[in-house]
Amino acid sequence: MDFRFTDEQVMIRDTARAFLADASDSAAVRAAMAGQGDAWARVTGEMGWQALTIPESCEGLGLGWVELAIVHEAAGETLLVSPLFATLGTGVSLLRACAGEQQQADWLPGIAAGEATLGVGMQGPGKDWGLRGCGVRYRPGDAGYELRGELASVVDGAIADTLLVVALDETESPESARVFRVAADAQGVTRRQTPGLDQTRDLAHLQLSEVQVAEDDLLDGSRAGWPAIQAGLDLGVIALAAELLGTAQRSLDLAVTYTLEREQFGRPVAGFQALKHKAADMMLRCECARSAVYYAACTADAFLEGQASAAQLAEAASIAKASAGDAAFENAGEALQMHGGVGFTWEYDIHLYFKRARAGRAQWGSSDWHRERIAEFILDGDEAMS
Amino acid sequence: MDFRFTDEQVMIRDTARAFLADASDSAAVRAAMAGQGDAWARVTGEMGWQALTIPESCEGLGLGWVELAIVHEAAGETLLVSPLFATLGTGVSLLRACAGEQQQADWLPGIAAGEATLGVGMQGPGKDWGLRGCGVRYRPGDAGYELRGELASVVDGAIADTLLVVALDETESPESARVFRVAADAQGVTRRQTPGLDQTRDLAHLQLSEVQVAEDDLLDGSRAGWPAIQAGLDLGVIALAAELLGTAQRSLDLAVTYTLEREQFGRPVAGFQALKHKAADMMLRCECARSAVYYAACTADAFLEGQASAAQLAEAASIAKASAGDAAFENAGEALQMHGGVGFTWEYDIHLYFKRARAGRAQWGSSDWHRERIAEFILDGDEAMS
Amino acid sequence: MKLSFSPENEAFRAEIRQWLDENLCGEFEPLRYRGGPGDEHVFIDERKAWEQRMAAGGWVGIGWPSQHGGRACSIAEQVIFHEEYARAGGPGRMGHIGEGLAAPTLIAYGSAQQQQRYLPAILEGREFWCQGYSEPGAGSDLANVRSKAVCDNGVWKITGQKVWTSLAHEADWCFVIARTDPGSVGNKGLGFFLVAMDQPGVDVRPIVQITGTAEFNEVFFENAVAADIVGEPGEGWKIAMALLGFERGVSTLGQQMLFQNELDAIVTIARKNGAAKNPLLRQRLAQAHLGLRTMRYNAMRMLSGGEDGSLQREALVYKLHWATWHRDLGELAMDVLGPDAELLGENGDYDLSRLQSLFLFSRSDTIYGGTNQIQRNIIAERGLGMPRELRPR
Amino acid sequence: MKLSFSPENEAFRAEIRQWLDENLCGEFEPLRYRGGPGDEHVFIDERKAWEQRMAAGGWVGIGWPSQHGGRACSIAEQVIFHEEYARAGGPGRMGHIGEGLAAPTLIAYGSAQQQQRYLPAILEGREFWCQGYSEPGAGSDLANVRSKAVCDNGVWKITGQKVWTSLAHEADWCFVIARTDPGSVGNKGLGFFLVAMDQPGVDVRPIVQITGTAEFNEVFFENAVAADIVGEPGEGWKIAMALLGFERGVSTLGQQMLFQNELDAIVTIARKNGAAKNPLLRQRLAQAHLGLRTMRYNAMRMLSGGEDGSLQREALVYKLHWATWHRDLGELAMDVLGPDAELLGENGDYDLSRLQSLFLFSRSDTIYGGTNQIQRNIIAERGLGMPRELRPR
Repeated sequence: MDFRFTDEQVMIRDTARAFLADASDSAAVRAAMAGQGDAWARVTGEMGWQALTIPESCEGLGLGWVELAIVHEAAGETLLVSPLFATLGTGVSLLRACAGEQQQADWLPGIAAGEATLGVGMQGPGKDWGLRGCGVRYRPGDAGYELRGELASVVDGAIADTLLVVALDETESPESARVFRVAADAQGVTRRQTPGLDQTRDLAHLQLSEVQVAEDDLLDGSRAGWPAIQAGLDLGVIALAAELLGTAQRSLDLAVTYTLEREQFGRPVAGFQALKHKAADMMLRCECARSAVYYAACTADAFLEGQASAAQLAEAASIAKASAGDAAFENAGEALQMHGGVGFTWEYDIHLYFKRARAGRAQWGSSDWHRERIAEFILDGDEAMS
Repeated sequence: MDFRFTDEQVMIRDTARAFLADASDSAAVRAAMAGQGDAWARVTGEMGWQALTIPESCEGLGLGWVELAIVHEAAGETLLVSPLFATLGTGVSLLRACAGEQQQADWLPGIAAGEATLGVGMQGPGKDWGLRGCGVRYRPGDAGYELRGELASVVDGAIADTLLVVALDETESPESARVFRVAADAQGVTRRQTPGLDQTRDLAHLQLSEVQVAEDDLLDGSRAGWPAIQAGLDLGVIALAAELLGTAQRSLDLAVTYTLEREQFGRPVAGFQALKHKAADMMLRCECARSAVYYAACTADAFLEGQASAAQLAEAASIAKASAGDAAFENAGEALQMHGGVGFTWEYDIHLYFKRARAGRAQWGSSDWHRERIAEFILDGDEAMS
Repeated sequence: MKLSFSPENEAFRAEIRQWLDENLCGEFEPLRYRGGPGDEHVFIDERKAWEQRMAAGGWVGIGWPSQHGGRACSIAEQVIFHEEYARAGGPGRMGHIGEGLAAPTLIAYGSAQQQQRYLPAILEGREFWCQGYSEPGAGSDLANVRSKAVCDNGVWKITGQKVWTSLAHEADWCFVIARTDPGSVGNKGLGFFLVAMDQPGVDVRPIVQITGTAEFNEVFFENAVAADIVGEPGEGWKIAMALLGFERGVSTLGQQMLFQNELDAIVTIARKNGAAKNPLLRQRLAQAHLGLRTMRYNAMRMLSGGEDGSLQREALVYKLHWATWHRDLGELAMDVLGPDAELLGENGDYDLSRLQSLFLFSRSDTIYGGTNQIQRNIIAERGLGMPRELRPR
Repeated sequence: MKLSFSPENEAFRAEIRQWLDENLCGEFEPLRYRGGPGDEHVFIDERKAWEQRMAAGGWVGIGWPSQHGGRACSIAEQVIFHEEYARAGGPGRMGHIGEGLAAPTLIAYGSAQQQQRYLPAILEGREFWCQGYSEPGAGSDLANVRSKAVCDNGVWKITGQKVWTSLAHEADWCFVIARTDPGSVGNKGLGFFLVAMDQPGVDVRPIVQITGTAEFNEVFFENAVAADIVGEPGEGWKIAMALLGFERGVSTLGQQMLFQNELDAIVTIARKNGAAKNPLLRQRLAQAHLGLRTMRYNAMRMLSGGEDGSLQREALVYKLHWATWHRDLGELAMDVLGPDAELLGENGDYDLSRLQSLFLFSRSDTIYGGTNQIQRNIIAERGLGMPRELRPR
């Protein structure tokens, strides 16, 4: 047991931070919100993060979820606007968990080379996270399967080259759940970018009308139904939790920096106990979220090595997501308050953190949703989880 | 519209406080916890509060719910140990709402004279507040009706002379609900005082085995079933809310006094912003609870004069109980914290407030219970309440 | 202590209700429920026209004394007016700073000449006001005002910067606190000035907010001519403090009815989208209802006056209560909206729905007009007698 | 970064588990799950006997270096030991102040002679210790210590009063912070003394707590003879601070397992009485589980050491986290108990159930050992570089 970064992990973190301090500074984020700039080209070109968790056998870097969490945390710190989370955090994760060996060998090298971006869709419009909110149905089709339905709030769904779609058959049973690989320009796919409160992340509405999918594009590992798919999604939940950790931490940092500079009644407002205590609570939330995120990342690695169960992964992912989501939203809200009047101006960045935090907390299962899943584990089973 | 005390009400409050400062000081409360002393004899003898809301036609003082709230608030401030709440707050309230005119004329003068104490029972063991938790069933009996069942946490149930029992028939329908007047020494009634975490209030477990009740002891106004009974109980809920308001306010007062006296790092700890802000939040809770309690008291008066509906009474009572219950528990908890080390010693009184507050918040419907009732009004009806 | 309204009160209620029925329609129909906090930048001209319609109906200055052209309505009547106005969805009042703040100040402290000059234009909905209090870096700490007023041949000229001035670009007049005694510090040596906005020395720059819209402004004064000073030089603090008192008047009840409209909108959505079946949201919706009710009861106590006319505890906590409540309501609105909370409209830039705007804009409630932290200091110090904050050595 | 335990670790786990199976039974069976915080006053003699059984098994001082008779277990092994001990319901350790605080201090700062005198008796479960830190009026502010130590012909004598000393009436020794330099203030001029409890100059008076029981005490020293001073006069602060560090060691994992036992008991009741179906309580139970897990993860980070061995942020927040979590757990326990929460047992005075006792006693967690307010100050100042509190002029 050794719950600290290796030297290599420290280096990855420091490199990521140095890179993003330039590639995703305030001006870059605001330009990206207006549709300008292309951080993704720099991410793929200079950093190669898209290949991070792709096995070396598939021309990736062969690193694990701790490293994945490190770069997502750094992305969350700077509100990086790019398909990193969609492609690496969610897409590659789902492929790692559910694509067959041959499928991985066929598909992953292109992603590792930075040639394709991914998007994962499951939720129907107005629906909650989870299988019950699944918005797409499949049935046998000419080429293999036919998909129809609607997907809402697909992260980077309007710019992804390839979509990974979770769908049910008409029985709507968990056993019937499958994941299909769909080209974004396939016949019957209509995509529309939907503007969001958080302008640092692209969301899309997708309409699928009689979309034909070849048998080969059904992810082999998803033939067993929901449990394997859920694990693949949980691997992505951890990436989002890591981002939210970064957002929570930077919100605290911005608040502390601002209150140390700003004076009132003849002294820095950081000296007022009320603000110190707010900051202390923010730090507590950060440290808990940090531990939860990296514990979940270690569990993800153990899961992929067959050393942890899907239930352990689910529990760790839910704890990480609820902890980091609440930390991000509460910290950003407090940081906004600690900024006083300037906090709710467009000019200062803290409102961008606040909006990203709220969106992130709600995406891929709200904190309440994840707590309810934890409650099922500890209260509803025959035995409590270990 | 005039939402402030009349001169007479101010006088009643000041008199009540002066009386209780002597009759229910810390030593008196601690003696009463050990079963010594008799504040009730002084309350009835010197103050006559048992007659407060009994109509003048029944030899009472003919005052209203604002005055009732005033004395209960004062009782809550000093943790008065006596059957005031059971007899006046709950018992007389239920009789005022549900006893027929002749029944009131027969029964109330004796109570006004201080000759009898009352106890109201509805909840079965381990059951929630509300009709669904009703622990007693009635059926036709030799003399009129026969009652059987169990009642838990009956306030002052072991010392009351007369019990008012809410019961259902075998259909368990709201329409079947009735209130029966049962002598405490009636055949088939077994009473046992049950020790509680809060030692300032007596609770009892009651067993009713084939208790025979005469037709005349069925409260006439309860023949219509639940709505009238609920209104009678809501009149009592307001009394408990008033008590909790007093407990909330005194908890704040004790905390402020203590922190002004206690010095640390060379100055009164009351000067630390963290404690000032806690105290400010406590005051906010107090003032909201105060307004809610007296608004509910005015609504009770309007209800008894036919100027307000039972639904308006229920809404006002629930708002008062949830506000005051939360204010009392949260304020007492914060006050305990603000006392530092001495706060959790037996010697200081603040733990007595903390325990009374927790018990009171849970009795006669927890804050969550009352909020759920409010939710039913605003969310489930065809129209929101006005 | 009693809550009921008299038959005369109820007749008054019928009157305003009928008037609103007959007037808040036609050209004014689109104004319903618009122009509130976070939405003050919309329908400016239409809302000015609406103020004139209100004035023509005799509904401006209803609480003013009759010698100043008001209706001298009782507290109960004013309560009723604000209830009915908000219930009908009456638009955010362009004139409220003039009617509710400038005018009471002039009535209390202005000369007869000043009263004659300014009050009729307010009463007739012809002139609009804004408020020049906060300064950059000073927050809500009026004692830190650095704007200067210099008397030049009997004419006061103002130089300085104000911030968080709502509707400054739509106002004709601004009342400004500025330092008349250059050597003074703290709350001494301030004056209370009336400054015309349409002059070269006044420059208004909108502040873009978290919502992407701008209803607050920075206002720069450079040798701007003050048309008048209210009271004497040095009395500015006293007058400003009285004015803060007016802010806690009956108009709070109007604000509450806006809040009620917002809560009703949330309840309607909850009933429609199933959120009303979620036990967690049910508790929060009930708590919101409860909080708004206690806010109303507190306001009724406030308006009825304390038993001895001195410190009113319910008034002291009022700002902290509503600001916190409203911020929480914004979060609740988003959670009730559920998965749709994040999605904007697609009509132009950053097209927020009413409830999204509530969520974002309500973050300012706990900041402007004295942050929650400042409010808690005031409550603890004035309400509970706890020691003042230490100053640095 | 990895979480798994090695096969050697797992063998160690099997060993302690088997030993507990074979020993925590028979005469010791009634001790299971007893003697924890709020329950420390029970089964005193039996728990002392249990310490000797533990010692005989070689389970005392497992983390001590082998030259002092310890097993020099790795962090991972110590983690495993505490997990298994608590999982088996091992009773609250009478010896933990000696083993976990006095001994590490002596190993770090004591003379060879002192080590030989005190360590074996701790290791063998023969002598028990208590801690003389807090003083009345000084709270957790060690710099405010007023107890005095006077050197009289080479013998240090202590006069003063300590408070919140747990198990003082059952302890053989007390380590005491006292002022060696009478003119000193603050953290200078303190000494760290070892004082035998069984002497005329020591008077122990129990403090009755909110639970009606007494496990804390006031201890009065009047010219009490100190058998030893650790380090030099004036080094008391340094030694005391190091000792506070030991408190955040592996024993926290044992504490967490006690917490887990409490949470399990609450879950069991919730499943039995239907509370587990209440969506509000489900959220709170899940949050409690989540909080305990993150506490565990934080402790694992703490034990693994920071990347650079300096400030460990997770260690800084640890006390605030567990204290607040535990207090919330107490409230949750009562709400899960529902209508039965209020009812006591009927065996004698104030017969609290385990969960009722948890509810009441956990109120002290946010106070002793540095209140939550003090903890937040420390976090803000040391962790975030925010300014220290102002002192009065």
